[in-house]
Amino acid sequence: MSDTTMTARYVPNRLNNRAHRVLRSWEALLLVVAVGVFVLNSFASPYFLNVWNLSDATYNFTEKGMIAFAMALLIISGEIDLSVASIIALASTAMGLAAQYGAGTPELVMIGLTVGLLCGAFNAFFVTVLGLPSIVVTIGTMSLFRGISYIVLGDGAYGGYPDSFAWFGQGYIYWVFTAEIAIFAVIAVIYGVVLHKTNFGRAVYAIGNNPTGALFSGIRVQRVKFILFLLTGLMSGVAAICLTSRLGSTRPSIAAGMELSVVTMVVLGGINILGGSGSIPGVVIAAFVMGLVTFGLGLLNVPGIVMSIFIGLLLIGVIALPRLWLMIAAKKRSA
Amino acid sequence: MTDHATPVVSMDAITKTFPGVKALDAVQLDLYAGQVTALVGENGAGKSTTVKILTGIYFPDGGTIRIDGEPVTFANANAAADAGITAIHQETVLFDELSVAENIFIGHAPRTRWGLIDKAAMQRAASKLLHDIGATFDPRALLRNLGIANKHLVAVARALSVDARVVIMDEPTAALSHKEIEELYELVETLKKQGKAILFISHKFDEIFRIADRYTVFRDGGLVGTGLISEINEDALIQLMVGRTVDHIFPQRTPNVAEDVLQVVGYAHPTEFADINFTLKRGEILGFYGLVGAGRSEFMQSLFGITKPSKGVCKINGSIRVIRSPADAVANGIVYVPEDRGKQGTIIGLPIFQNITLPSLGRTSKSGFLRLVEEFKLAREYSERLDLRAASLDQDVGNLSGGNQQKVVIAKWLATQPQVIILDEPTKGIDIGSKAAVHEFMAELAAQGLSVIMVSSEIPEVIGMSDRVIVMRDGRIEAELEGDALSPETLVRHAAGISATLMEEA
Amino acid sequence: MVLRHIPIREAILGAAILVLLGVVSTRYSGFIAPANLANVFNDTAPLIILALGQMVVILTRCIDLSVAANLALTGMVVAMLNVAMPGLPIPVILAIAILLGAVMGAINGLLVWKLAIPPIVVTLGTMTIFRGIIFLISEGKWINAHEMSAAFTGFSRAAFLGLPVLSWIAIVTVIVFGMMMSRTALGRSIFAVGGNPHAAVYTGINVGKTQFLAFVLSGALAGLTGYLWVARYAVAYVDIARGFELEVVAACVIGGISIAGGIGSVGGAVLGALFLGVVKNALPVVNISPFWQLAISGSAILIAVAFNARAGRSQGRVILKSAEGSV
Amino acid sequence: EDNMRIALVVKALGIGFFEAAAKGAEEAATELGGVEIIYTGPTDTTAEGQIEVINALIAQNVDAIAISANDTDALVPALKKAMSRGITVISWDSGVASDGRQMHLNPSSNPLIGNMIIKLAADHLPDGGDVAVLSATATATNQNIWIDEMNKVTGEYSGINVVATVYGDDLADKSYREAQGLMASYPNLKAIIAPTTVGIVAAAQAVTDAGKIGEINVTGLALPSEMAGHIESGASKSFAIWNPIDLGYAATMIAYNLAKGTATAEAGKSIPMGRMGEVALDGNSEGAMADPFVYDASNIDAFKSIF
Ligand SMILES: Nc1ncnc2c1ncn2[C@@H]1O[C@H](COP(=O)(O)OP(=O)(O)OP(=O)(O)O)[C@@H](O)[C@H]1O
Ligand SMILES: Nc1ncnc2c1ncn2[C@@H]1O[C@H](COP(=O)(O)OP(=O)(O)OP(=O)(O)O)[C@@H](O)[C@H]1O
Ligand SMILES: [Mg+2]
Ligand SMILES: [Mg+2]
Repeated sequence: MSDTTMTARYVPNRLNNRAHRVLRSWEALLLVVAVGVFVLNSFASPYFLNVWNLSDATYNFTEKGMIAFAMALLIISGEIDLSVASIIALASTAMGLAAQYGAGTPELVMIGLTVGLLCGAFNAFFVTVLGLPSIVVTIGTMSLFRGISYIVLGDGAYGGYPDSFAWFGQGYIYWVFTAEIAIFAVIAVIYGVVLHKTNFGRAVYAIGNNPTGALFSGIRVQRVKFILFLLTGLMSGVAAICLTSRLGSTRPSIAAGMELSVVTMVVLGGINILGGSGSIPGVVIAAFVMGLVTFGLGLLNVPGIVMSIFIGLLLIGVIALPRLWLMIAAKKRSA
Repeated sequence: MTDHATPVVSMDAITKTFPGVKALDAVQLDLYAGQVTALVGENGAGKSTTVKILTGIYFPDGGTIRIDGEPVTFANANAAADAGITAIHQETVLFDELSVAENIFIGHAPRTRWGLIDKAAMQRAASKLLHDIGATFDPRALLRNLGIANKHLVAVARALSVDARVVIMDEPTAALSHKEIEELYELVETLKKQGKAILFISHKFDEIFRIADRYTVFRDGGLVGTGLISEINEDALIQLMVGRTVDHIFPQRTPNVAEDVLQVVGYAHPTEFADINFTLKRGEILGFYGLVGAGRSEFMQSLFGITKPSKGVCKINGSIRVIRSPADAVANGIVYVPEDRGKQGTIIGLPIFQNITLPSLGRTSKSGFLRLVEEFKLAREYSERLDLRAASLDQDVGNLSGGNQQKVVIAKWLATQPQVIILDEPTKGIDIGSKAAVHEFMAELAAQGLSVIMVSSEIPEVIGMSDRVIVMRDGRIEAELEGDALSPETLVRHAAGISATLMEEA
Repeated sequence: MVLRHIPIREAILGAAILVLLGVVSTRYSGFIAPANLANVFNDTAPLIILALGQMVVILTRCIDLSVAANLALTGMVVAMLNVAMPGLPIPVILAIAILLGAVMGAINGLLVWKLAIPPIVVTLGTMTIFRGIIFLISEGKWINAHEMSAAFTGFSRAAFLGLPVLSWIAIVTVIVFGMMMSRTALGRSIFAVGGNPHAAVYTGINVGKTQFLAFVLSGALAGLTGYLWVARYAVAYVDIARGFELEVVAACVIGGISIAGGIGSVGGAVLGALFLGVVKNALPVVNISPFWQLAISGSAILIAVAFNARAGRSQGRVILKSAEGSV
Repeated sequence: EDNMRIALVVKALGIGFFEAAAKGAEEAATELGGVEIIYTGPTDTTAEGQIEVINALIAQNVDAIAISANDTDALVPALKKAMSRGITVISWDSGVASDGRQMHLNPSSNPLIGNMIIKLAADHLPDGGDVAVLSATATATNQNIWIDEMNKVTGEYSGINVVATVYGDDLADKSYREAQGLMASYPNLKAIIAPTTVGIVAAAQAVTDAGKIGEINVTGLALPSEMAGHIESGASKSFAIWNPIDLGYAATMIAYNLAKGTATAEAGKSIPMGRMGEVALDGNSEGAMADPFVYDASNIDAFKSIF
C-alpha cells in the first residue's frame, strides 16, 4: 500500500501485565472481604476456629454454590434461571417417589439428574425455541415445577431413602472434608476450566456481550444457550441429590427461596447480571464469603432475618462502595 | 465578506478525553449564518464527538462554546435545543414504539392549559413539518412500521421541529438512496436561504464540493485546517485530512477469472426476495448494486444462514450444500462482513484478539481448549495485514473508531481462510484513506483466488471495483451487467426500474 | 391503524378473562354475581395498584423486586404510628405511607441512577434489607386488630357508591396513570427511555433520572398499598405479602409489558392483574385441590407469555411487491 | 462459673406465639439460675434454615436444644449429630421424628386439641350446620394431626358437617381470600375453624368485612392478644390455646433437667417441669403439657396484654 509517510505502528499483545490485572480485579477485592470476614469471625467467636465447626459450616453454601456455577455461565450468556429451587423440589420429589418403590442409590442419582436435565430442557425450549425472555419463563416454571411437587406429594413427605444414599449429604471423604465440599470443588474446577479455558466458554462470553454479533460470527447461539439451561438443570439435580440426602426426607417446600441466594452469590461473585463478564474464581470466593458471614453471625446467634440484612448490604455495598469511591475521587480531582 | 462576520457558533479550544483516548484536543470550529461548513476527517478524528458536545450530549473537559460571542454551557440536549442548535445524528435516535409525531416532538411537545401534552396540536405541527420535507406518511403511524428511509425523514423532521439557528448533519446521506439524497440537498439549500448555519459531516467528497461553502479538517482529534471550499481542491483537502497523498483511483486489476466457486439457483423467501440465480467465479469481484431496501442484505444474510430461504439451492465447487446457520456457512467457506458493524460485526466488550479469533477457534484451540499463544499469533498476523490502529490487542474493540472496527471484522473473516467473502457496504462510513486501503485489499484478495461479493450503494465503487455487477430491485435480480454495459446510467436505470427509453427522454 | 394495533393484546386478555369467568360460573354460578365480582375486584385492587407501579419500572428497563418488602415495612410503620398516636387523622397516615414508600423507592432509584448498579441487584438487596428492618423495629411482634383505631382499619373498607374505598383508590390510580402515561412528558419519556435509552439521551431525556422517578412512583404506590393492606387485613407483621413481588411481576408480564422495556400499556397491566385476581379467587370456589394452585398459576404465566410473544412478533419488512398483499 | 446454655429454636422468628414462648423460657432461666437462653430461628420456615441454625449451635457446644421443627424428618440427621456431641435435644410444639430427639413435648394432647376445635364450633351451633376448616400450609405437621383427630370425633357432634378444608399458607391475604371463597361456596356455612393464628385472624376479618358477624362464627386456635378485637366485635365467640409462655417455660425446664441428668427421657418415665408439674412420656417418648384453655368475652381482657 501507499504507506510511505507512515511507519506501521506496533500493536502490543497486552496493555497491562498479569499482576497488574489481577490486582485490580473484582476477585482481589472479594478475597480481601473474605479474609476480613474470616479474621473478624475468629475474634468474635471462640468457636469459629475449629475444623469440625468449619466443616459443618460448609453446608451453608455447598449446594447453593453447585448451582451458582451453572447459573454464572447462564447469567454471563445474558439469561437467568429463577426456577432452580423448584427444580430441586421436583427432582427430590421424583427421587422420593422412586425410593418408595425401592429404588437403590444409583437409580436415585440417575433419576435426580434426569429430572434436573428435563426441567432444564423445558426452560430451554421456551427460551431458545420460542424465543421468550428467560426471567419471565423461569418465574412461570418456578411455580409450575414446585406446583407439580405439591400435586404429587400434597401434605405428605417422602422418606425411607436407602442408607447408602446418605453419603452425598452426610458423608466425609477424608478427615473433615465432606462429600459435598468435594463435589463442590470438583464442579468448581470443571466450570472454571469450561468457562475460562475452552472454546465453549469463549462462546458464552461472546453471546453475553452481543448475541447478534455472536450469531453473525458463526456461533450456534441457541444451541449454546440450550446447553447452558441443561447444565443449570443438571446442577440443580446434583444439588437436589445432596440436599435430599442431607435431609433424608422430601417435602414440596424443600429449598424454598434458594434461587435468590444463588443469584445473590453469583452477583456477589462479580458476574455482571447484564451478561458478558465475570469469573468462576469470583463465584467460589463469593460462596465462601456468604458461608462465612452466615456461619459467623450464626455463632453469635444473630437471628436469620437480621443476617439477611447483612447479605443485602454486602450485595449492594460491594458493588456500590468502589463506585462511590471512584466518584468521590473524580470529584476531588476536578475540584 | 462573510469572513468578517461574527460566527453564530464558535468552539474555542474544546478538549474532550475518553478513557484512553483524547477524542478532541483544543479544537476550533466556527459556523456562520447562511453557510454550510463541511467538517471532514478520518474515522475517529472526533467529528461526531464535536457534534455531541455542540448538542449538549457530552460535556467538554475544557474550552468554551460561544453563541453570538457569548459563552454558553449546555447541561443536556434540551439546553442546546433551547439555544437554537439542532442535529441529525449519525446514529438513528428514534423510538420504535412511539408515533411519528411523538418522535418528532418528544422533549418539547406542545402542552394544553393543564400541562398535558396537546396531541391534536402536536399532530398538526408534525403533519406540517412532514409535508414541508416531502414526506407522505401519517404522523400517527407507529415508527416501527416505517421503512429505513422514512425513518430518516422523521429524524430530519425532528431536527427541524426545533426553531434552530444552527443545523448539524452527521453523515446524513449514508443511509439514503440517490433520489432522497437529492431531496436532502434541496433541503440544505432552503435552510441556507433561511439564514441558518449548517454543519455538514460527510466522507463523500463530491457531496462536500457540491454543497459546502467552508471546510474544517480534523485529524486525530486536532484541528489541521480551515477555509473556504472555493479556495481548495479535492487533493489538497485529502492531503490535509490524511496527512499524506492518497491515490484516489481504484486499483488496477487483471481479472484472471477461473472456475465457478458458488452457484445460487432459485433462492426465494416468502416476503423478502425471489428468483435469485447467479454464479460466482474464483478470484472474481461481483458487485451487487441497488437502492437501499432492494433486499441485497436480506439475500446475503440468507446465503450466510441467518434467514432461512423458502426454496433454492446453493452449490459450492459443484456440490450442493445446505446452509442452515452461519456456522454452516463458515464451514463451507462463505463469510459475511455485515453492514451494521456495531450490532452484527463486532462483539463490543470482548478484546480485539478474541473478536478476530472467534470463528477460528477450531484452529487455534486443541481439542476444545483455548491456546492464547496461537490466538495472539493469528490475531497479530491479520491485524498487521490490515494495518489496524490500536493500543493493544487485548483492548476492547468498542474503543476503536468505526474504520478500525471494520478492519477487525474483515480480519476475523480472513483468518478463517474463506472461499467466498461477502462484503456488505464495506466502505460505508469509512474515511477516504481507509477506503482506498479496503479497495486495495479487496483487489489483493481476489488476486489470491478469493471470490468477493461486494454489496454497495456507491456507483463509483461498484464500477471501479467489480468485474461484474448484479442489480437488484424490490427483492429480485433486475439485471446483470459487465464490461461496457457497466455505466452509471445503466446502473441507476435498472435500480430504479426505469426503462431505457424513458431515461433518454428525461 | 395505530388504534387497531395496540389493543389487540388487551382485547385477547380481556376475552380470556371473560372465558375464565364463564367457565367458573358453570361450576359455581354465584361467582359472576355483581356483588361477588365487586368483591374480586376489591381483592385484586392491591395487585392492580402495585402492577401499575411495577409497569412504570419495567417500561424503563428496570425491575423492582422490593415492592412487597416496601409494602410490609410501610404497613408496619403506619400501624405502629397508629398504635402510638391513635388520633392521627387518616389523611396524615396516607401521606406518611406514600412518602415513606416513595423514600424507599428513591433509595432504589438513587442506587440505579447515581451508581449505575443493575436494578435487579439493587432491589434484591433492598428487598431483604427492608424486611429485616421490619423485624428490627417491631422486634418480631404483631400489631393486631384491637390495637389499631377504628378509623385506621375502617378507611379502606368504607363503602362509597357501593364500592369500598380500596377499590376506588385502585380505580383512581388507574385513571391517573392512564393520563400520566399518555399525556405527560414524564409518561412519554418513560416509554422513550425503555424503547431506546441511547436515543433518549439525544432528545434531552435524562435516562437515569427517569428511572429514578419510576422507582419513586413504584415505591409511593407500594407505600400506599402498605397502609391499605394493613388496614384491610387488620394485622401487621414481618411476613405480610412475602413473595408478592413475583405476583406483581407476573401480572405485568401477563398484561404484555415487555420485560425488555418500552412496550406495554396501563390497560395491559390492569388486565394482567385482574386475570391473576380472577384465577386466585376462582380456584377456592371451584373446589380445585389446593395442591394444584401453584402449578396452575405457573402454567397461566407460561401460556400468557407465549401468547403475548406470538401476538407481538413483528412481521419484518416486506420487500417483494407480490408478497405485499398476502401478508 | 459456666452457665448452662439452652437454645430455644423456633420455626421462624417474628411469630407472636414463639415470642411468648421465649418469655416463658426466660422465666424458667431466672427461676433456675445459671441458665442462659439462646432464642433463635431461621428467616423462612424451612428445614434447611433450621439446620444452619442447629449447626451453629453445635459449633458453640450448647448444652441443650429445644426445637419446634419445620419438618419432622429433615432435621433428624443434624439433631442426631448434636446428640452424638453430647447435646440434649428435645422437640416441643411441632415435633421431630423419634430418632432425632430425646423426647417431644406436645402443648396438649393431640386428640384433646382435635376435639376442642370442633367442640368450640359445635357449642354455638345447637342445631348443627356446615363448618369448614381453614388451615395453615398443607405441609404443616401439627395442623394436619389436629385436623385428623378432629375428623375422628366429628361424628359425635350431631348435625355438624365439615364441608371443606382449605389452606391459607399462613399468609394473611391468602387466608382472607380462602375464607371469602368458603363463604361464597357454602352459603349455609355456620362456622370457620382455623387451627392457626394467621388463619383465624384473617378469617375473622373476612367475616367482619362480609357483614356476617353473628351468622358465621370463627373459632380455632389463636393468641388472646391477636383475637381480642374479634371477640369484642363478635366475629369470634370463643377460641382456645394453651399458654405459650407455659410451653416455653416447660420446654426449658425439661431440657434443663435432661441436660443436668436429674431426669431421663425414657418411655413411661416422668420429667419435672417446675411450676407446670410433671410430664409423663408415652411409648413414643412424647408427652402433653396441659389442656387447651378457652378464651371468650368473659376472660379475654385479662389475657390480651399478656400473650
Ligand atoms: N463514548 C466513547 N467512549 C470512549 N471513546 C469514544 C467514545 N466516543 C468516541 N470515542 C472515541 O473518540 C474518538 C473520536 O470518535 P468520533 O466518533 O468523534 O469520530 P468520528 O470522527 O465521528 O468518526 P467516524 O467518521 O467513524 O464517524 C474515537 O477514537 C472514538 O473511538
Ligand atoms: N424499516 C426498517 N427499519 C429498520 N431497519 C431497516 C428497515 N428497513 C431496512 N432496514 C435496514 O437497512 C439496511 C438495508 O436494508 P435492506 O437489506 O433491505 O436493503 P439493501 O438492499 O441491503 O440496502 P443497502 O443498500 O443498505 O445494503 C439493512 O441493514 C436493514 O436491516
Ligand atoms: Mg462519526
Ligand atoms: Mg443492506
